[in-house]
Formats: sequence, structure tokens, C-alpha cells
Amino acid sequence: MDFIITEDQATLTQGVRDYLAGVHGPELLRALDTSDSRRSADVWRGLVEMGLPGLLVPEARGGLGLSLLDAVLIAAELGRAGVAEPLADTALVAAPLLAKAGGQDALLGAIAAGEAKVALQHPVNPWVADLEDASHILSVKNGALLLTERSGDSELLDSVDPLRRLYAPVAASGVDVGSADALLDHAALIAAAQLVGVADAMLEQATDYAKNRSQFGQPIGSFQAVKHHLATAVVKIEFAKPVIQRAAVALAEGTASASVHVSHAKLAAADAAWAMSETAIQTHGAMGYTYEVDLHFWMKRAWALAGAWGDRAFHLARIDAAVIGGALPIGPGHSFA
Amino acid sequence: MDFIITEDQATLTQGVRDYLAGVHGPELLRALDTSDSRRSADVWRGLVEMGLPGLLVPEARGGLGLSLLDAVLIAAELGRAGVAEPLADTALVAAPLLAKAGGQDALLGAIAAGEAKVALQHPVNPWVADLEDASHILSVKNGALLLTERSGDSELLDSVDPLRRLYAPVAASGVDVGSADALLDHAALIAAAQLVGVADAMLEQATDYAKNRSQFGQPIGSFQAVKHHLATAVVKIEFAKPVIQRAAVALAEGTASASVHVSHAKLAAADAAWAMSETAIQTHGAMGYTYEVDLHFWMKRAWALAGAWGDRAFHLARIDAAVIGGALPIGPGHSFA
Amino acid sequence: MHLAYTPEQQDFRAEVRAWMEANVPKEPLVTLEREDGYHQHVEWERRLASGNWGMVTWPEAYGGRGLDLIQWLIFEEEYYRAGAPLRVNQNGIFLLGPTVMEFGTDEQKARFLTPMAKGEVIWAQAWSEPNAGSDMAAITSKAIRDGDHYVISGQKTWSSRASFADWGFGLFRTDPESKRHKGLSFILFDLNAPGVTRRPIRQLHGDPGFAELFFDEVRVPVENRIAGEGEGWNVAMATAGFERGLMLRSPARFQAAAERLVKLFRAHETKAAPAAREQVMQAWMDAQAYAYNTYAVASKIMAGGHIGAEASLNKIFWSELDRAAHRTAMQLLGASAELRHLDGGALNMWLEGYIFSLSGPIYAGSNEIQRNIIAERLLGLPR
Amino acid sequence: MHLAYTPEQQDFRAEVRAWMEANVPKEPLVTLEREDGYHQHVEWERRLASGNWGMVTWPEAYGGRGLDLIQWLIFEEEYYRAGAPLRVNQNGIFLLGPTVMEFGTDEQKARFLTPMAKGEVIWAQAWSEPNAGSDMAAITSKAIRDGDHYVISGQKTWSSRASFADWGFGLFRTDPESKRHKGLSFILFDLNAPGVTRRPIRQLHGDPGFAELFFDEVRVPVENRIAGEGEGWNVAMATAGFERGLMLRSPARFQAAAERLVKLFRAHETKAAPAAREQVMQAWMDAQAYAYNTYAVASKIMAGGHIGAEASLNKIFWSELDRAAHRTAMQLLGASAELRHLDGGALNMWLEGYIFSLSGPIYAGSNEIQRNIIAERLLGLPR
Repeated sequence: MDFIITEDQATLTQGVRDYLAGVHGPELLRALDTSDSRRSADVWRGLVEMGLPGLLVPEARGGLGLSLLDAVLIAAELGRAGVAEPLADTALVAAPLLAKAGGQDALLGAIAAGEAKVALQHPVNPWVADLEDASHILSVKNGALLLTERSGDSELLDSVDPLRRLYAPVAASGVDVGSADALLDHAALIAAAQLVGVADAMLEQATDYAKNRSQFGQPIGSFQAVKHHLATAVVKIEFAKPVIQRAAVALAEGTASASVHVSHAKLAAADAAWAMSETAIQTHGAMGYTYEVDLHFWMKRAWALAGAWGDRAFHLARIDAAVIGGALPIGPGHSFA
Repeated sequence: MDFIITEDQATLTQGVRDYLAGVHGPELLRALDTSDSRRSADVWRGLVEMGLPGLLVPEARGGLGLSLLDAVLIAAELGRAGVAEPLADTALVAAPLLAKAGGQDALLGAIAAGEAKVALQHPVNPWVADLEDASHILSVKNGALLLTERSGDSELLDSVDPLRRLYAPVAASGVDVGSADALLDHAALIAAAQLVGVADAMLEQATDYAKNRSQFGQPIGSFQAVKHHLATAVVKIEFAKPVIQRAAVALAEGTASASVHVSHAKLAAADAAWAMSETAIQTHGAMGYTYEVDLHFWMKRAWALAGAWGDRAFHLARIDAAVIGGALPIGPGHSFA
Repeated sequence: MHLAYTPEQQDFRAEVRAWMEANVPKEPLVTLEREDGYHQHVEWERRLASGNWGMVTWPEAYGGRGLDLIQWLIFEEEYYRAGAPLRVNQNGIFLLGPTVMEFGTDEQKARFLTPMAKGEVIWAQAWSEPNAGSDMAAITSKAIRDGDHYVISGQKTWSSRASFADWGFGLFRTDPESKRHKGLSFILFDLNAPGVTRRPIRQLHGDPGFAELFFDEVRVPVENRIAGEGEGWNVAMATAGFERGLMLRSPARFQAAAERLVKLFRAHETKAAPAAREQVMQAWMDAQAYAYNTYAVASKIMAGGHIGAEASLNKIFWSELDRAAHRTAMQLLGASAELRHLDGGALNMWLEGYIFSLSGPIYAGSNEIQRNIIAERLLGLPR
Repeated sequence: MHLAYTPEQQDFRAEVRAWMEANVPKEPLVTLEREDGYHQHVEWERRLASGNWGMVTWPEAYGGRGLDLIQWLIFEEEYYRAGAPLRVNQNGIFLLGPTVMEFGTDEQKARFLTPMAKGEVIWAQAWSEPNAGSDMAAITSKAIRDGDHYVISGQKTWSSRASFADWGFGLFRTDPESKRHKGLSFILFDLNAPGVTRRPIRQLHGDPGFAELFFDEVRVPVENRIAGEGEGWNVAMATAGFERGLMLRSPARFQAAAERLVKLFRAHETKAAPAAREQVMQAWMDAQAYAYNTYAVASKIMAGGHIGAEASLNKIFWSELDRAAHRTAMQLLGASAELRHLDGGALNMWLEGYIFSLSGPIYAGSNEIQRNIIAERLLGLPR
């Protein structure tokens, strides 16, 4: 029993953070916002060079063979940097599912090489992200997870998040590679992990603003009201992180209760990010209501990911069945049930 | 259409407030707390001399013939002063019910004279307040409200509120004088009104403490965190008051939706008082956790009245049926539906 | 207290309802934060004025109907009941109008109020400056007297409606040596005057809802000053009182939102989170409480009373109930909340409404400032 | 990260469970805030010590078992699972113990830790003074050096356990000329020494949970000072860190409360408010999150790390989840919530627990102070 992030994990995470801070800052988000595709081949190339698409691809297929715990740490960095490229869906959700399914060596190799991208379609969402950018699509029929190459077009939907590219769902088809529930759990976990990164980014922006913006002759961050708003947000964010890590381990190990832990993680992360978004705009004042500060990119991502891959009601229903329904043993001695 | 407290009403209310501030201060509460009966014949005599038991008794029966709107204003003063004497139950709940029932002239006269006291028993409460102090009892059987003289004893229950005298319910009996629902609505309204008075008292105590207690070389009330806690509480309290007044008018006029407005009033008042209680103890710090400051009397009253005469769940269920169920017209133009 | 409408009030309600039914556009207008939508909304203001509905409480001499505040509340209820468009001239009719009525000369009333009520002149507010937001006394924009004119230089920001409006009002430092609350004057200016540059600011939702204003020696006649020179702070505080107080957010707006939220909940009931049910009820309860309180304030004012620091209570209550109601809707929409258009292509009004609700706790004096006011002025806590 | 117990850890859990099942009193003890209950709880401490369970993480030389923090967490889980009594010596074992371990001399460790682990000496804390609550640096109680003794004069208040305990610890001003954080020393004293007067303070629930202490020239040997003269503030900050940090509130306590709350909800499900269902789930989720975080902190410390200002996050999280869980229970109980005894005469533990939970956001540094610490030390906002 040890609940700790290894030094290797911390080093890898910091490396990704530093890389993204360099190439994927707010200037890039603004440039993408005014581009037609909202995507950048250069950025994708960089992510591929960093080896990110192959993080969870088995080493034999050209990847790093990392775990879901690594995945949630990296996903948080993608959230922090505001990355909208379909990296999370392909590398952190599809890759481990395909690796587990077996028989998808070629596709896994292509993912690791940055040549294949997988779009994720599930009935819990009324949209599919990055569909037209994808080479493959995982979709759901009768509870089964189907894999096929993507073909044909779909209607582009308009997200409030200018960097998200959402499409109307298409007909499900392909070969059976697992279960719909597995897709949902993996994607919800990665969404949760991105959400805490998004929350951390908003916290940092709000904190910086509070240090630098002066009113009444002093930085607004010296006012106790501002301090306490931000401190309250930090508590929620920091206590979501171990929940996500616990869920990642449970899902990786196939623990029977993994779905419950994923739901807990999604709820904790979405609540923390949503609360942080309201705290962040309030800290920024009228400036926060403009497109001129960067905050809005992350606020919108928070709203989007909070509803994605199971909203509050969906995940609460799973907690309900487990905890109130009695399917899960609870109480002292059941910390890791 | 006018939503205003008249000068007469304001004068009467202020008179009661001033009187109670003189004779029913914290010292009295402390004295009662160490007495066996927790009641004072002197205090009751004073209340009778002020004419309070007869406020809602018709003038022909020796009372003042006031309205339920007057009743909620007076009830708030009883809450503010921490009055636990069975005045509210007898004078503000039982009297108008009996006056409406008709045929109870003698009893109404005795109430106005301070000679009769009526205990209220309803299945929504697992207790009856001041049973053994009462000459009469209103109780409920098959939805009907029954009146009888009280006889025999009952088990004394132990309330956290040292001044409340609660007894186990007794067998219902007597003559039919109305409906169980009418008792519930009247009593819930008066409980709501007392709750805002209780909340106001806690607000005043916390504000005074914040002005006088110094830490870090300044009154703690100069710290923005303390200011904002208290300001938030004020908003809740002040916005509960018009809801109570609106409910009083609806109940007095027999408006079809009166029960919904009473439930709204009870919810708003209980939420405001409960929130104020937590704000008040937090403002007082460790001192608030002691019996040495007066606050605890009002905190305990808030907890008690919040659960009395229909708890949150009970009153929410009535709002639910009306608003979500569609029984009540809602939206602009239905401010007074 | 008498909580029933008189026959006259009922007749008035029927009259408003009939006019609204006949005149409110069947299709929603484009947002007034965009140029095309702005002009649609101006068109609507003029249509309202054609029915003499510009501002019912104003004297007939200034384009009003001389009605009382209860009638105004009835008007607002019918306005929102009919789903009528937002008032593009809100800054004028609800903020500047009452200010001119209270502090203006007869000449100023005639000159400014009538065109305002008729929708002929649309007003922007110009309170904030880059370094004077919550701290409005830090204003540095100057208006230097030069004969019978002021010469204005400086910058304002977050000016709502200023991207497209005709005129603006704000505080300027007429005594360049003065500090803080002193030496400020309340001045009205033509947004098309030489020397005024507008830079629309893109808002959260992507549209230019407010603007930055740059003043380069803009000449404004002295008769555009409201009240005395150097008395601007008190005038502005009164205006801010109107803003936070009775009129800026009529309860009907929130009652309409609560009604829509109840309908949304019914449509999503089977897959809603347990607490959503309670949040929806709370939205209705809070909208009703706000309505009762507004009727109470209106009654008090009609009886000769006035509204002071209590206005801060209102500001906090409506802004937080509005945000909570829209947040609940966003959660009910779940994975669809982020879509700008919902099934069938209709604009996702809950998303738009949630975004707008986020400005509520910020503008017209942030809720932090309001809580300071409540603590210091209502409770008497030390500054 | 490896989230499974080793066979050794499982064996240890089984050993604790067996001992608790055999030894935990079948009937709940009287509250330790009353004299009779206090003595019952001291009895229990000694029984625990007889099984060598006084403080499992301490070295065997001081009455411990030399176990690690994960084993401590397992111990705590089994402790709460068995419904064992509150630890009357909590101030000693969780606050003073770690302080002596870190700052004490070998002589002090031997003198104080072993009797503590054995339940022979029960400790009170004596931090606050009437004018030094949140502002602990305002302490004025003096300890003036006189040869090999200090002479203590002054007053402490809100001293938990001090009504009945044997010894106390706190900060005293050893340099009478000093101000604020300087010139303070951390001193242990015998509560039965001549010149110490205890005045029990009645708490919210009516029992004398803490006491006021008056010191009238109390002579205390210099060897009762922990660490150097004038270094008291740093020692106390470390102690406060322990208090807010890992050990004061073990997650098992909240997991037990959440489990009971789920059961209460099931019994009241048909007449519960809609949001109660969600609040109950939140109580379970928060207790679990607190458990994960505690395991993470324990793992970090075992790997050589330490806990700093993050302790303030813990303090806020557990105190607010505890209050919320008990508030939910009070609401589920409805009109019965106020009763001190429920059906069948059993003590209303939810009422008692709610009252106790109200102290959580106040003591061990109020949550306002904790939020200041988070903002200033973790986020770097200006003081």
C-alpha cells in the first residue's frame, strides 16, 4: 500500500508541462481560435515528437506502455495547457482500450507514430469530438464497442468552446473491441483529469490577476474576500486529485468497483472546475467578462468537460446505486473497496 | 395592491420589542434555564398585561382582533427575545383557529384574559410543546382538529433547547373545530415568523461581538471575511421577511394557494436562521461554543423551530406538487397567484 | 397590506397584454451585442415608444404615462410574459433617466428625457476606467472648463452599449487637483462628437457587448453637466442606487427564467440529479421572494419612503439567484450545455443566459463591494 | 502507487480487529466532557495501553509499537469500525507527543511519552488566552525565570480537557519585554501544581468541555520547557501543523459518520428532501477523498517528505465535510433533531455530533485563518 506519485511520473509530467508551456500558450489558443480548422499540424507534430500519442501504446508497438495513472497526470497537463487536439481521446482513451482488446497492433503502431487518430462516439454524448480529424472511430451498438475506419462527413456542431470541434454522431459500425461501459469509464476518467488541469490553470490566472490588479491602492489579492474565494477553490481542486488517481488505479486493475471511483472522480473534478470558473471570473471582475484575457478559453472548457462523458446526474446515479443501494461496502476499513 | 406594513403595525411591533427587551433579556433566559419549570408566572403576567394573549382574539371576546399579518410581526419579536412561554401557540395559532371555528367564545375570552393556554398536537411533530402548562389541547384525528380540556400527564421529552418543554403526544379527542391542515399551516407560519426573529437576534449578537472583540489589534468586524459572512446572512434574512408577510395575507384571506406560500415562508425562514446560526457561532469563535455567551439559546431555538411544524422535506414536497406538479400558475404576472 | 390588484390595475394589465400580444416580434431578435441585433432592438424601442410604453412611470410631458411603481411592475410582468426583447436603452431609461429626473434642470429634462423615452437616443454608460473599476473614486479622466465648454480627455472602459449607442454619461474630474470622491462631475456626451474613439471589446460570448472609449479633447457644452460642478460623486451614487435598487432588474425577468427552468426540469426530470429538483424549486422561490420584496420597496417609495443601502441586498440577491438558476439549467442540459444551438437549431438560451448571469455579481458594483456596504452601512461594522 | 494492503498489513488489521472486538465496551461511555465520563475514558485509555495500542507509531521504548503511518491508518480504521470511544488523551498523543518526539530531549521523551502512551497522564492543551484566540501571538501569560524554575502567571482559556486532566502544555512569554511571536517558550506544567486554578467552562451542549486556567506564581522546573527559551513559537507552529495535519482527525472517523448517515438516509428515504440524497452521497465521497488524501500524505511522509501549509487544506476539508454531514442528518431527523434522546431513549448522537462539528471550523486555527494561510503561503498572495 502506497499512495504516491513516483519521481519518474513527476518528471514525465513536469516535462510535458514545460513543453506545452513553451509551444501551447494562450497566444497559440488565440491563433487557433481565428483559424478555420482550429487545429494545427505543427502542434500535432510537436506532440508526436514528444512521444505523447504513444504514451499508453505497448512498448512492442512503438509506445511507452505507461499506465492509466500516468495517463491522468498527463491529461491534467493537457487541460492546464488548454490542448484541444484529439490527443486525449486517441492516446489516453482509445489506445489503452485497443491494447486491452488485442489484435489491433497495426492501429496501435499508427497511433504511437501520430498517424492515426481515433474519435469516440458514445450515446451519453450528443456529439463526437474531432470526428473529421479522425482516421478511426470507436462507437457503440447494443452495449458493444465497435471499431472502424472513419468515412464520410458529419454535421459540425457549434460549441461555446471555440477550440472544440464537435460533430453530430454517425451510424455505429465496425468490429467488436470491447464494451461501451469501458469506453465511458476511460473517457470519463480522462475528462476528470483534464478538468483538474483546467481548474489549476484558472486558479493560476486568477491568482496572477489578483497579484497584479490594484484597486483602492493595493493589489486586489490583498483583500481577504479575494483570498478566501481562491483558498476555497484550492481546497476543492486539491481534494479532487487523489480521487482521480485512486480511480485510475482501480480502472487499470479492473477492480469491480472501478466505475464508482470513476464517477466519484468525474464529480469531484467537475465540481472543482466549475466552482473555480466562477471564482476566476469574479476575481477578474469586468476584465474576466472579456475575450481579452485568456480565462474564457478555460472557463468554456470547464463547462464542456463537466457535461461530457456523463453529467452530474449520470455519475451520481452510479454512486447512488453503489452507496445508497448498498452494492459497495462502505465505512472505516473500506478505504479501497 | 400595496405591500406595506402600516404605521400602526410598526408601532405595535416596536412596543412589543421594547417591552420584551426590558423584561425578557438574556438574564431572564439564564434564570429560567436553572429553574425547574423553565416558565415564569411573572413573565406570563407581564405578557397578559401587555394584552399579548388576546392579540388575535375578536374584540367582542376581549381581544384586539388583529390579523395574521400582525401575528407574524409579533411572532418575530417573540423569536427575537427568545420567548419560550406558550404564547405563540396559544395566542397566535390557536386563537385565530378557534375564532374561525366559532362557538368558542368562552375559551377565547379566557385566552384573552391569559387564563387559558392551548397546546398544539399534530402528527407532523413527535412532541407537543408545553402540554402540561396548557388548559386545553388541540389535536388531530382523521384529518380533523379536535379541542378538549387537557387532563392527565405525559412524559417530558428532553430538548436541546433548555427552554422548550416538550411532551410525548397523547390520545387525540374532543370536539371538531376545524382541519388538521389549518393547524399545520397556521403553526408553520408562526414558526417561520419566530425563526426570522431568532435569526435577527443572532445577527445582532454576532455583529455586536464583531464590533467589540479585537484580534490582531483591531475589531474582528473590520476583517472582510467576517463582514462578508454577516452580509451574506443579512441577505437571506431580509428576503425571508416579505415571503412570511405574503403567506400571512394569503392564509388570512383563505387564498387557495395559501399552503404553498406558508411552505415557502417556512423554508426561507428556516434556511435563513440555520445559516445565521452557523455564521453567528463562527463569528464568536471559541466563545460561541460556550454557554457563557447568550448565542446558544437562539441557535438551539433555530434548530428546534427549523424542524417543527413540517421540516424541509415536508414543505418542499408541497412546493414540489404546486410548482413542478403544475398546480400553481407560475411566471411573470403570477406574483400573487 | 393589500395584496390584490384594483380593477384599474387589472384593466391596465389587460391593456399592456393586448398591446404586447399584437406587437412583440414573433421571432427572437439577434443579440443586441451585435450591430444587426442592436438596430433590431432600437427598432423595437421605437415601436414601444409608438405605443407610449417607453417609460410608463415618467410624466406625460417627457413621453411617459405618469403611472405609479405598481403599474410599472405590472407593465414589466406583461413585458416579460410576452417574451419581449431586452431593452437596449436600459442605461438610459433605468439609470440616467431617474438621475436627470432627480438632479436635472427643466431644460435638461426636456432635452434628454423625451428622446430617451421615444427611443430616439440610445445611451451608454461610461463609469469604469482601466484603473477605476470597483474603486470608482480612482477616476482620472478629465473635463477641463474652457468657457462654456468642458474639454474631456482620458479613457473609459467596459462601457455597456457604447459600441453602437448615440450618447454616453459618466463621471469626469473637473478639478484636476482633486482626489478621490471630490472634484468629479456628472457629464453627458455625444458618442459621435469629434475626439471620441470607440473600441468595441469582445465579450465572453464573442460579441462586442461593451467598449473602451478614448477621449481626445472632446468639447462638451457645460449645460450637459448634471447638477453642480464637483457634485458628480453624489449624483453617481444616486444613479448607482437606482441601478442596484428597484428598476434595473425587474422581478418579472427572474420569474420568467424560473418558469422556463421548471419546464426544462420537467423535460429532463427522469435523468436529473436529485438536488436539481430542489434547485429548481429554489429558483422559483427566490424569484417570488424577489418579486414580493420589489412590491414592498415600490409600496414604500410610493408612500414617501426611499431605498438606501438596502439596494445592496437586492443586487446580491438577484445576481446570485440568476446565476444559480442558469447554472442549474446548464447542469440539466448536461453534455448539450456547451452547444450554442440545441435540437432544431434554436439558440441555446440557457448557455447565453448563464454567460450573462456571470456578469451579474460583477457589474453595477461587484458583490464584494455590496457586501462591504451592507456590513459597514447596514450593520455598522468598522471600515 | 500501489493501492492494496500487503499480507502483513492484512494480518495487522486482523490483529487490531480481534483485540477491539474483545475489548471495546459494549455500551457507549458517558461523554468525556463530564467527570464520570472522563474517568470512564481514562479507564479505556489504560485498557488500550494494556494491549500496547496507546500509540502504535511510537518507538517501543516509549510504549509504542514502532509501526508506520499506513499501519496507523489501518489501526484507526479498525478503531472506528469497532465503535471504540473517543481518545481522551488526544491532546497528548496527537499534539504534544509528536512535538516532544521532534523537539524534546531524550530525558523528556522518557519522562513524558511513556506515561502518555500508557494513559497514566492525561494532557490538556493551553493555547488560547482571552485576548489571544485566532491571534495567538498576542499571548501575555508570563513564565519568569527564577533559578532552575519558571514562575508562571496569567490566564489561559478554552483549554480542552483541562477540567479534569493531569498535565497541560502551552506557550508562555519568557521574555517579558518581547512582542508578538518572539520571546515565547513552550512549557509543560502539572495542572495540580500549587497556584493553578481551573474554572470549567460550560459548553454549548451544557457540559464543561474546556476550562479556563489561572496561574498564580506557579513554579515549573526549567526542564519542563521543550526546545530553547524563546523558541516556543516555532515549536507551537509545528504542533499546530500536527493538529491541522495528519493525525488529529483520522479519515476513519468521517468514514464511520458517512456510513451511519447512509443508514439514516435509508431509514428516512421516503420522506427526505430531494437534495438530502445528494448530500448523503457527498458525505461518502468527501470522507473517501479525505481518506485517499491522508493515505497520500502518509505515503509522502514515509518516503521522506513533509507536510507544510497544505495542512490548512486538510483542516478546512475535514471540518466542513463533518459539519455538512451532521447538518444533513439533522435535517433528515426533522422535528426529532432537537431531541436529546431518540426513540427507545438512546442518545441522539447526530445532535451531539452536529454540535461538536460546529467547533471544527473554529478550533485548531479558525478556517478564516486557514484560508489566509492558503492564500498567502500556498498561492503567494500579498499579506
